[in-house]
Amino acid sequence: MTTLPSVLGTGLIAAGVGFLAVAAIGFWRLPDLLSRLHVLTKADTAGLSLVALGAACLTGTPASILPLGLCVLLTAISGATVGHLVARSVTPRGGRS
Amino acid sequence: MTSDLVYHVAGAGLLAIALWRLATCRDTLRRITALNVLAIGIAMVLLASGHDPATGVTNPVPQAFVLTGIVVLVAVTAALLALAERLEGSSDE
Amino acid sequence: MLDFLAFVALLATLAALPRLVVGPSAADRIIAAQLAGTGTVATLILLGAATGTSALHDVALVFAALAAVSGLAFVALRSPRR
Amino acid sequence: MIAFDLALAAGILLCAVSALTRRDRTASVAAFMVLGLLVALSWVRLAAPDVALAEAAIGAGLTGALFLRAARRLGPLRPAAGRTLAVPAALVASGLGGGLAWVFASASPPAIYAPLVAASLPESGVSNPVTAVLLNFRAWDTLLEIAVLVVALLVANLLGSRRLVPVSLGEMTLPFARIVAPISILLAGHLLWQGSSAPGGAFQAGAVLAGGLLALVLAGLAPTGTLVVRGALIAGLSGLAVFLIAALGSEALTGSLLGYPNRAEKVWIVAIEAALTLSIAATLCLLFTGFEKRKTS
Repeated sequence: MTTLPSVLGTGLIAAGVGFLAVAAIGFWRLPDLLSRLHVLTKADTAGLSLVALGAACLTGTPASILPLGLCVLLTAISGATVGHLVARSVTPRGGRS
Repeated sequence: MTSDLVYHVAGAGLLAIALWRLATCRDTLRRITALNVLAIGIAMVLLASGHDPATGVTNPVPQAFVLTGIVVLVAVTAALLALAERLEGSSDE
Repeated sequence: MLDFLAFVALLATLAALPRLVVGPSAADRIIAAQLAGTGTVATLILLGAATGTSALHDVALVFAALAAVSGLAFVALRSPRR
Repeated sequence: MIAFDLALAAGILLCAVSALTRRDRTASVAAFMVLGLLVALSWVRLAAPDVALAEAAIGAGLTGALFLRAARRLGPLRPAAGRTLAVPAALVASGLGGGLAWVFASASPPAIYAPLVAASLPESGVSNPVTAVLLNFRAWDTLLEIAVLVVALLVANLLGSRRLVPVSLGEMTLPFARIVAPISILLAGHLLWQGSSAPGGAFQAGAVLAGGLLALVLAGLAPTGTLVVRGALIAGLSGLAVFLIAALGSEALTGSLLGYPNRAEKVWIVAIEAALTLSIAATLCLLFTGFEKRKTS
């Protein structure tokens, strides 16, 4: 049971969940919207990537690695796009130019 | 058994909250939201009662009902929202 | 162990709720919903790993693919020319 | 896992309460969106992955966008007058809820359907019991459900809901659209194809496809001209037409309505599901974007 991939996978998942928890705390503590956007685009993406990597280590079949990789890719892109658009929509100039 | 009970109670709670807000709210959008919450509560009670904790399998018939319900609900919600927007527009003019 | 980690991930998801309720601006609330979406994807992956059901990967994938739609809707409907 | 269930149930109830009591429209809509996420998790815990897929596709994409549009168009919440009914309504509602919880918790449900479905699964042509129920054993219900979708589409059309005029959101959305839209189309195809043997099927695939299209429309990258709207309307109506033709065809071939010919059940089911996927996607998209181009003041 305590083979290398399972230990590695659990460790990666624990690190990822830690990132998610830190992101949640940061989202609550950070003072304004633009700094809170960092949580969505960076800490959360890092946490999800680590979780997915760990889950891929645990299962280790190609059929599960593909959806996990796609999950990470899609959430990273969505987070970045939405973060950018929201930031642009709240800046005074409306982000034009 | 206990895990099912949690969802039974949660579904009944959703139902109660939604019914209460449906009865007391005058705002259209709030009422449509309450209708959606009501549907979620009913679906939760249905699925929790169809879940067999011994085998860990859920009865496919309520699953099919709930699935149908979700799709019908989103269509009805969209039609109701269109109606609400139209009413709002006509009362303002 | 994985059960516990899934529980922590769920708690991290729920931690977006207070910001959603009090968050001063509308954008804060939408970002909180986005954050909860990412947390849900992580929770689904962990539940799938804990119970060994690969069907959950599809659910997580659907969430990940459509995560941006509501955020996009918020920005697109807010922009001055609608 | 009982702690997980308790936390999830508490979160669901909290979300429902804040969705129904917050005075800020965006807060209410955002809480409802998170409610959809958490409810999908609870469907997973209740071993209903088919339902979770549909809830994920519709809750994550469509409902939030629909409510945001309505909140935008309806304006802020007006202060309501009169609270006289609040106490009796609360009493009646909590009585009903409590009674329901007690009845369902104390009654043991009769296990009639699950063994029946399991016993006749080989005859249905598919191995996913939910798809078998939806498109073979109770295909009538599904036919009527598609009719409800068509009625909703016609109601929205008659009301002349304003068409959404897309604005370009800038270059940052291009990589997003280039990656997300193709992946959601592939995902829809995957869900449609695996629906006969694993969780998935026409509704989930249609909702995912609609979400992907909606992302394109919102980013201002999809055409929304009059011709496109008409084409989508025809696509939305075609699902019911294909289903009806299949019903009549199976009546002519086997003598029973929607009783598919022996050993060709899977072909019939997958063909109907493919038509339904396109029609559901078109219907849901149209319900969001609206039909009529009217000057917005």
